[in-house]
Amino acid sequence: DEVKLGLLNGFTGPIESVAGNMARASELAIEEINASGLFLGGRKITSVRADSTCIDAAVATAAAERLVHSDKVDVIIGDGCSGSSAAVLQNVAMPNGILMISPAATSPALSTIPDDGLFFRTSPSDARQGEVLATVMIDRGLKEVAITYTNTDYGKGLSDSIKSAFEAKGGKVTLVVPHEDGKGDYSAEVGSLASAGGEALVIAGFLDQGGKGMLQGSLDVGAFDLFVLPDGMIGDSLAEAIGPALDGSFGTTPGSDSDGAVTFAEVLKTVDLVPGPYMAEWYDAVALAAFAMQAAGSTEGALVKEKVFDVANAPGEKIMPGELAKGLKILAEGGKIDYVGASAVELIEPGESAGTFREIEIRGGVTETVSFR
Amino acid sequence: MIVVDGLSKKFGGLAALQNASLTLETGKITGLIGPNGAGKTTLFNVIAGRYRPTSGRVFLDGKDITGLEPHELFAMGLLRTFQIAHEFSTLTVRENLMVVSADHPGESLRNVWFRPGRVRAFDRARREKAEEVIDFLKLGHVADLPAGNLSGGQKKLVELGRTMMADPKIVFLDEVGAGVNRTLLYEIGDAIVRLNKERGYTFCVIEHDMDFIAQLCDPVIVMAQGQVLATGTVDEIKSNPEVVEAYLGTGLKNRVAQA
Amino acid sequence: MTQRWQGILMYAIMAVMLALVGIIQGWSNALGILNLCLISAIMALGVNIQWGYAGLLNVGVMGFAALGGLAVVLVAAAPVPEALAAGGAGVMWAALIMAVTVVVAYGVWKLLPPSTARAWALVAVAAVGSVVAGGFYFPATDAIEAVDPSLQGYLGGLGLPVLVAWVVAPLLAAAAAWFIGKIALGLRADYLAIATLGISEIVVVTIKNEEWLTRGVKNVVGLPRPVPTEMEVRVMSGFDRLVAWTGLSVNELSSIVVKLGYTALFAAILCALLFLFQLALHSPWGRMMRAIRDNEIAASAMGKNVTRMHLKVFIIGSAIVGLAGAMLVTLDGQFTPGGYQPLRYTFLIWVMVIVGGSGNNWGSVFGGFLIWFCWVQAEPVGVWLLESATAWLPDGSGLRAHLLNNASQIRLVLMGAILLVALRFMPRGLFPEKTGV
Amino acid sequence: MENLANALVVLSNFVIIPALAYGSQLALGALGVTIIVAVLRFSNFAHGELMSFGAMSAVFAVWVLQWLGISIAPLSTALLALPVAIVMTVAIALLTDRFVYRFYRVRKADTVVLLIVSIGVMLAMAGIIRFAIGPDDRVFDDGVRFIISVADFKALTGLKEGLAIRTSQAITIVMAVLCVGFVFWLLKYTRIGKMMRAYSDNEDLALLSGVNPDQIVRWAWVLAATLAAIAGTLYGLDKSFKPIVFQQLLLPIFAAAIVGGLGSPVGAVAGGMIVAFSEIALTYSYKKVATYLLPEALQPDGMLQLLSTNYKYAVSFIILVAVLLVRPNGLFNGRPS
Amino acid sequence: MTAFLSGTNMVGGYGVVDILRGCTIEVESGQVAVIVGPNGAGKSTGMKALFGMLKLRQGTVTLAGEDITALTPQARVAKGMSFVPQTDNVFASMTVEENLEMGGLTQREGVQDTMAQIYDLFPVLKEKRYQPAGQLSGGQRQQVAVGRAMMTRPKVLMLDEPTAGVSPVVMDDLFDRIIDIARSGVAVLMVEQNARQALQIADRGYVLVQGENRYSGSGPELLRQEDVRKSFLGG
Ligand SMILES: Nc1ncnc2c1ncn2[C@@H]1O[C@H](COP(=O)(O)OP(=O)(O)OP(=O)(O)O)[C@@H](O)[C@H]1O
Ligand SMILES: Nc1ncnc2c1ncn2[C@@H]1O[C@H](COP(=O)(O)OP(=O)(O)OP(=O)(O)O)[C@@H](O)[C@H]1O
Ligand SMILES: [Mg+2]
Ligand SMILES: [Mg+2]
Repeated sequence: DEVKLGLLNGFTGPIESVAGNMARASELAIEEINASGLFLGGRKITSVRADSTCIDAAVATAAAERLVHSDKVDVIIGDGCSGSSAAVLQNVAMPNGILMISPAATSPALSTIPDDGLFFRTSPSDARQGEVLATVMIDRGLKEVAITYTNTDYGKGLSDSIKSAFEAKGGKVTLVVPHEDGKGDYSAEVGSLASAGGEALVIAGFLDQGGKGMLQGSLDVGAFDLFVLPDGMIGDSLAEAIGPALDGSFGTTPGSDSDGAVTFAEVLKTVDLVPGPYMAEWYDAVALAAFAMQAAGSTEGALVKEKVFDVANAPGEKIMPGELAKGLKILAEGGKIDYVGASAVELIEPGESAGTFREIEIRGGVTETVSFR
Repeated sequence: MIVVDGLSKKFGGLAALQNASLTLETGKITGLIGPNGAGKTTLFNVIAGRYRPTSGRVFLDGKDITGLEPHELFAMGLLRTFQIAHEFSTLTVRENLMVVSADHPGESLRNVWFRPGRVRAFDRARREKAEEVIDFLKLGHVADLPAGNLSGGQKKLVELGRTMMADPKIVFLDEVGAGVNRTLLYEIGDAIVRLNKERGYTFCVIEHDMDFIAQLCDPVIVMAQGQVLATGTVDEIKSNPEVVEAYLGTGLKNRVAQA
Repeated sequence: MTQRWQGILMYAIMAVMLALVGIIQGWSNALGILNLCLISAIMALGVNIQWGYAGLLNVGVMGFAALGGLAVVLVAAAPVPEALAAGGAGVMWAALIMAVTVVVAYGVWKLLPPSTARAWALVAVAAVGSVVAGGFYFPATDAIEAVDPSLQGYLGGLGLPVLVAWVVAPLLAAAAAWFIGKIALGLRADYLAIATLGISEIVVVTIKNEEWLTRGVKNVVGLPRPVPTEMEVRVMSGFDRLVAWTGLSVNELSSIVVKLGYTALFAAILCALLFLFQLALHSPWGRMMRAIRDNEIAASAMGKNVTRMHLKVFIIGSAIVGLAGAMLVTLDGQFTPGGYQPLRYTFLIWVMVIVGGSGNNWGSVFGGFLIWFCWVQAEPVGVWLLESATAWLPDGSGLRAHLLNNASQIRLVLMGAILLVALRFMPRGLFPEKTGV
Repeated sequence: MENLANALVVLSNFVIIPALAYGSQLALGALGVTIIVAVLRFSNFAHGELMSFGAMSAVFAVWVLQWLGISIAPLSTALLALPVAIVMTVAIALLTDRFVYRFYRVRKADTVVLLIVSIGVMLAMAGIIRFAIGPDDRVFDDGVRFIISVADFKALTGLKEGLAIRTSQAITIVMAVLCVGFVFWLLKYTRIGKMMRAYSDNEDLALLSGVNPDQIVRWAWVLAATLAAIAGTLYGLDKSFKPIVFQQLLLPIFAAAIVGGLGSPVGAVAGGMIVAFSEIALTYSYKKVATYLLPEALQPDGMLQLLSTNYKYAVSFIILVAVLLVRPNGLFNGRPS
Repeated sequence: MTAFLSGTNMVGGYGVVDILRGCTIEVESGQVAVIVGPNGAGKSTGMKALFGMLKLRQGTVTLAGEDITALTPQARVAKGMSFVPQTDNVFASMTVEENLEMGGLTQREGVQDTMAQIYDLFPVLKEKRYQPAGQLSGGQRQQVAVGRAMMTRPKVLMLDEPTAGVSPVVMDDLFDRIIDIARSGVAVLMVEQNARQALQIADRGYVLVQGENRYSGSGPELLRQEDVRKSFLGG
C-alpha cells in the first residue's frame, strides 16, 4: 500500500537540461522518507515522473490526467512552469480534488487563480524577489542597470518587478531586453544592452540556458563585468563554467539564516549532485506534501490541504533538510513542526512561499552568503 | 483575328523574339514553321499569356490582349497546347478532359455544397462530351489510367483532346504531331479541317512534318531567329530558297547515295 | 473495396486503443486524449485541404493556430476597463493613423508612375505615418501594460461567450491568410514553405511581445468555458443517480461528463467539416484542385485562375486551422503564447497529414487521432519499455540510473520510430489518396 | 580621429565580429542542408540533429583524450577530436541512409514524404543523443579562449573601447571559408560534383549516363555529415554543447540556405551572413556609435535602434520573405524550378 | 547465332498488366533497326526493357551473346550501351556542355574530340554550350539528348524518337549521321514516328502493336507493304 507522488516537470523541451536534476532532488526527499520508515505508519512513497514539456498546456494536462487516473497519484508535485501549472490546476487538480504543490511556478497570476485551496508553491512569487533584489542593488550603490530576462512568464514577471522596485527606489534602468532560451546566438541582445550601458546587468534567466549565454556573451565582448543574479542564475556550475570573471557579481536566492541551504548541499553531495536552480524547492515540495499527509493521517486531498500551513509555519520544531525522519516522528507523536527545509519554507496566503532570501556574492569562484533579507 | 505587332521577348541577353509581326486570319488554319529555336513556341507563350513580352502588342479582334493571364485568355476563347506535354498526371485521361470547361458550376464550392443537383447535371454533360473525344482519339482503353502513366504520344493526344473539350475561338497547336503516329496524325488533320470548316475555329499550327502542314495550312508563316522570314502558301514556301536553306533542307544525302 | 475495409479496420483499431486507455488508465483520461485527437484531426484536415488538394506547402500552421487562440482571448477574456481607459484611446488613434497612412500610401502608389520618386514618396509616407502613430502607440501601450502588470496589464477581451470566438477565430485566421497569401502564394512550393514558416514565427513573436493586446508570455489564464464546470455538474439534478448507476467516483464522473461535453462540440464540428470537404473532394471542384496541383501551367492555360484558387484554398485551410487553434485554447482554458513551437504546432500536424495520407480527408483525420495518441502515450509506454528493458541491471547501476533519468526523452525516439515505421509500410500514408475516378 | 577609431571598434566588437562568426556558423550548417537538397532533393530537417550528433561525438572524444592526457594546448582538444567526430557522424549518416532514406529513394517517393521522414529521423536522433549524453549543458572548450580580449586590446591601442576576438570565432570563420570553397569547387568542377548535379537533376538519365547512384548518394552524405560534424563541433566550442540548441538553430540555418538559394554553396554563405548581419545589425542600438561620431549638440536621446531585439527572430524571416519576393529562387539562384 | 543485341520473347509491364507480350527485337552491329507502331504500342517500354529499366517477367536480353537480363542500367552502360529516352532526356539545370560531358562519363579519353564532332553535327549546340539545357527550345533539347548519347561512343545506340520536334534539315542531318555511326560498326536501334524516313534507312524494321511483333522485315520491305503503310505510316 504505497502513497504515490506525481513529479510533473518539463523533462523534454526548453527546461529539459535542468528538469532532471529537479526531479532528482524530489526523489532524494522520497528516499529519505522511505528510509525512515515512519511515514503514515510505515507506508512507502513512490513517485512517477511525467513530462509536461513546460510549454504545451495540452500535453501537460494529458500527462497530469494520466498521473491522476492511471497512476493514481495522491499529490502532484509540479509543474515546473507557470503556464502549464495553471492549466493542470484548473483542468486536472481541481476537478479531481488532488493536492498540487508547485516548486517552481513563480508567476504572480497563480496567487489569485481559483484553486479550491488545493494549490501551494514552495517558491515565492516573483513580485517578492524583485523587491529584495532591488534593495540589494541600491544598498550596494548601483544607480544604473540594464536588465535582460528569459522571455517566459517567469522572466517577464521577475524583470517587471525588479524594474519597478528599482525605479521606485530611485535607480535607473537603462534598457530591458528579453532573450529566448535555447537559441543559437545572443550577440544582438548583448550589443543593445552594451549600447544602453549601465553599471551592471541583471539577468533574470537560467544559468544553463539563455541566461548563461547572455552572461558569457557580455563578458566576452566586455559589455558588462558586474552581474546581478536572481535565483534562476545561482548554482555552482555557473561560476565553474565562467571562471574568475564572475567574481564580485551578486544576487539573491530563497533561503533563511537557518542553514538549510548548506545542509541541503551536503545532502546532495552524498549522491554526487551540486545545487542548481530550484532543486531546493523541489525537495521541499515533497517534504511538505509528506508532512501534511502525515499530519492529516491521510492522503485525501481535501484533508491534506488543511494541514499544509500547519507543517510549514511556526509554531513547532524547526526541521532542516536531511531531518525529514525527525519531522515525521514528531508529527506521528502528535507534535508540531515548522518545516524550514532547503529553501526556508514559510507559507503565506494563498499558499505560497513568503520568500526570505539569501544575498550571495561570488568570491573566488564560490558562491558565498553575504546576508539574509 | 489575332494581330501580333512588333513583338519582342528577351531572355537575359538572348532575344527569342525580335520585333515579330504577323496576322492570323479568322477562320483560317495558319501554319507556323521554322528551324529549332526560331521562337515559335515563345511566340505562342507570349500570345497565350505565359510570358510577358519585352515589347510589342497582341490584339484579338482589335482588342489589346497583351499581358492578360492565360485563364483570362481562355475565357475569351483562346486555347493552346504544349510542345512538351503538360498533362495532369494524377488525373485520369477522362478527368484530364473533363477539367476543361469555362464555366463549370461545380468548380465553385458554393454550388457544390448548396446546388448539388445542378452540378451533377452539368458534369454529366461534360462526361458525355469527354467520351466523344476519347473515342475520336482512340484513347478508350486508357481512359481510366492516370495520365502520367501514358506513353509519350498518348500524352500529346490528351493535350489535343483538351482543346477539343472547350468551345474555343482560336486554337494554338504546338507540335501536336511530334511523337504521334502518322496515321492518327493525318486523321487528326482531317478533324482539324472539319472543326475549322464546320465550327469556324481558327487554328495556328506549329509542326515540323511538312506533309501535315501541306494537308491543312493556308497560309504558312516561316519564322527564323525570332522574326518572320516569309509568308505564303505551302507551295510558295517550299520553293522559297531561303526557307529551303534555313529549314527544309534538300533531303537525305545518304539515302540518295543508297538508292 | 478492400481499401475501404482496411480503413474501417484502422478506425476500429484506433477506437479499441482509446477504449484500452479508458479501461487501463481511466475513462476521463481516455476522453481527454480523445478531445485532443479531435482537435488535432480538425487541424490536420485544414492542412490537408491546403496540401492534399492544392499542393500548397503551408508550414506556418503554428501561426494560424496562435491567431485562433488569440481570438479566444480577444473575444472571451474579461475586459479590463482600467486598461481601456488608460490606453484604449491612444491605441485607437494609432490604428486610425496607420490606416490613413496605408490609404495614402496606396494613393501614392496608384497616382504616381513607377519611379524612384514614387519609392521615396512611399518610404516618406510610411515613415511619417509610423512616427506619428508611434507617438500615440507607445505611451498608450505603456500605460496599458502598467495597469496591474502582474495580473492584467493588457486590454482584455470583450467578455463574450467563448463560442463566439469559434466564429471569430476562423475569420481572423482567414484575414491573416488572405494577407499572407497575397504576398507569398506566388512562390515556388518549397520556398512557400519557408516563407510561411517564417511568417508564422513572426506572428508568434508579435503575439509574445505585444503585451498590451495579448498579455504576451505572461499568459492569459482562466478563460471561460463553453461547458459547465465539474462543480456545476456535481450539483446538477440526477447526477447522484448517475453516480450510483455507473459506480464511478463523483470526481471522475463529473470530469467525464464535462469532457463529454467538449467531445460533443468537437465531434460535431469535425463531422460537419469532414462532410463538407468529402463532398468538395469528390466534386468537380476537387478535380480542378487536383489538376492545379498536378500542373499549374496547364491548369492556367485551361482557364483556371490558379492564383485565385490557391488563395481561396489557403484561406479556407488556414481558417480551419485557426478554428482548431481556438478550440484548443478553449479546452486548455488558457492562452500560452510561449507554447507555440513549430515542432508541436507545425511539424506534428504535418506528420499527421502525411502519415494519414495526404489528399485523403479520412486519412488526415485518422492521422490526427493516431499521432496525437502516440504523442501523449509515447512517454508512459517509453518509460515502461525502458524500465522493463533495464530491469535486469542491478539496482544501483549507473547505466540504469542514467537511462531512467533521461527516460522522458524516449518519447522522441518512439515518435520518430512510429513515424518511420508507418511510412515504411505505407509510404503514401495509411489512407493513400485515391487516384482515378 | 580617435572618436572615429572608437566608433569603429565598437561597431566591430558588437556587430561585425559577432555577425561574422554567427554567420559562419549558420553558413556551415546551411552548406550541409544545401548539399542534401542539391543532390537528394529534399530538405533534411534532421540536419540539426546531425550537427548535434557531431558535437556530441566530439565531446566524447574530448573526454577520452583528456583522460588519456593528450592535448594540443593552447588550442582546444576539440580540434583533435574533430576527425573522430567526423567519422562517427559520417557513419551515422550512412546508416540512416541505408536503413531509412534509401527505401523512399528507391521507390521515388515525393520530396515531402522524404521531408517528413527526415522529421522522423530528427525525432529519433534527438532522443538517442539525449539518451547518450543527457540533455544538459556541457562546456568542452579547454583551449585559449581569446586571440585578443577586450582588456588586451585596450592596453594595446590605448583606445577607450575594446574589441575581442575569440579563438573559436576565428576558427569558425576560417573553416567556413575553406568548406565553402571546397564544396563549390567540388560541385562545379570535379567529375563527382557534376555527377551529383546530374543525379539530382534527372535520376533516370543519370543512370543512363553510367552514374552509380549509390556512390553519389554516399558522397552526398559523407559531405553533409562532415560539414555537420564540423559545424556542430565548432558551434559547441564557441558556445557550449546542449542538444536542444540544435533544434532551434535549424530554422535560421534553413533561412540562410534559402535566402542564398537552395543548392548553391556560395549562396549558403551569403545567406548565413545576411541572416546573421540582419539579425544583429538591424537590432543593434547605435547609440554608442553615435556618441563617438556626432558632436555634443546632436547627441541622441533614444537608443537609435531600428528594431527592438524582441523582434530579432522575425528579422531574419522578414528578410527571407523579402528576398524571395524579389528573387524567387534565392540570391544565388539555386535549383531552377 | 543471335544478333548482337537481342531481346527475345520479352514479357513485362509497369504493374499488373503486361505491356510487352512476347515481342522480340534484334539488331546487328553496323546496322540500323527501327521500331514503329501506334501510340501506346509498347515501343518505349520495349526500349526500356532492353536497357534494364523495367523488370521482365519472361524473356531474355543478350548482348554479344552474353545474357544481360539481370544487369542494372549502369552496368549496361559500362558494356557499351547507350540510350536516349523519349521524354526527360536532358539534364535541365546543367549547361549543354555539361550535358555532353555527362555522356562522356564512362569515357576516359577523347572526350574533347567526340564533343567537337557533336558540335559539328549540331552547330546550334555550340552556340548554346553554356546555356542550361532546360532553357532550350524543344528541338534543341532533342539534339542535346542525342548528342549526350553519342558521347559515350557506344557499341549499341538506342534512340527513342530522336527526331520528334526536330526541324527537317536537322532531321536529315541526324539520319545521315546515324547511318554513319552504324557504318562504323555500331548497332543502332530506334523508335520513330517519322516512320517513312526512318524505314528508308533501316536494315531491319519492326511494327509493334499491343506489345507484339505485328510485322517485321527490312525497312524498304515494310515500306512496300500496303497495309503497314496505311495503318501505321499514314498512307
Ligand atoms: N525560358 C527560357 N530561358 C532562356 N532562353 C529561352 C527560354 N525559352 C526559350 N529560350 C530560347 O529562345 C529561343 C527560341 O525558343 P523557342 O522555344 O521559341 O523555339 P521554337 O521555335 O519553338 O523551336 P522548336 O522548333 O525547337 O520547338 C531558343 O534559342 C531558346 O534557347
Ligand atoms: N510509367 C508507366 N506506368 C504505367 N503504365 C505505363 C507507364 N508508361 C507507359 N505505360 C503504358 O504502357 C503502354 C505502352 O507505353 P509505351 O510508352 O511503351 O508506348 P509507345 O509505344 O512508346 O507509344 P508512343 O509512340 O506514344 O511513345 C501505354 O498504354 C501506357 O499507358
Ligand atoms: Mg517549340
Ligand atoms: Mg514511346
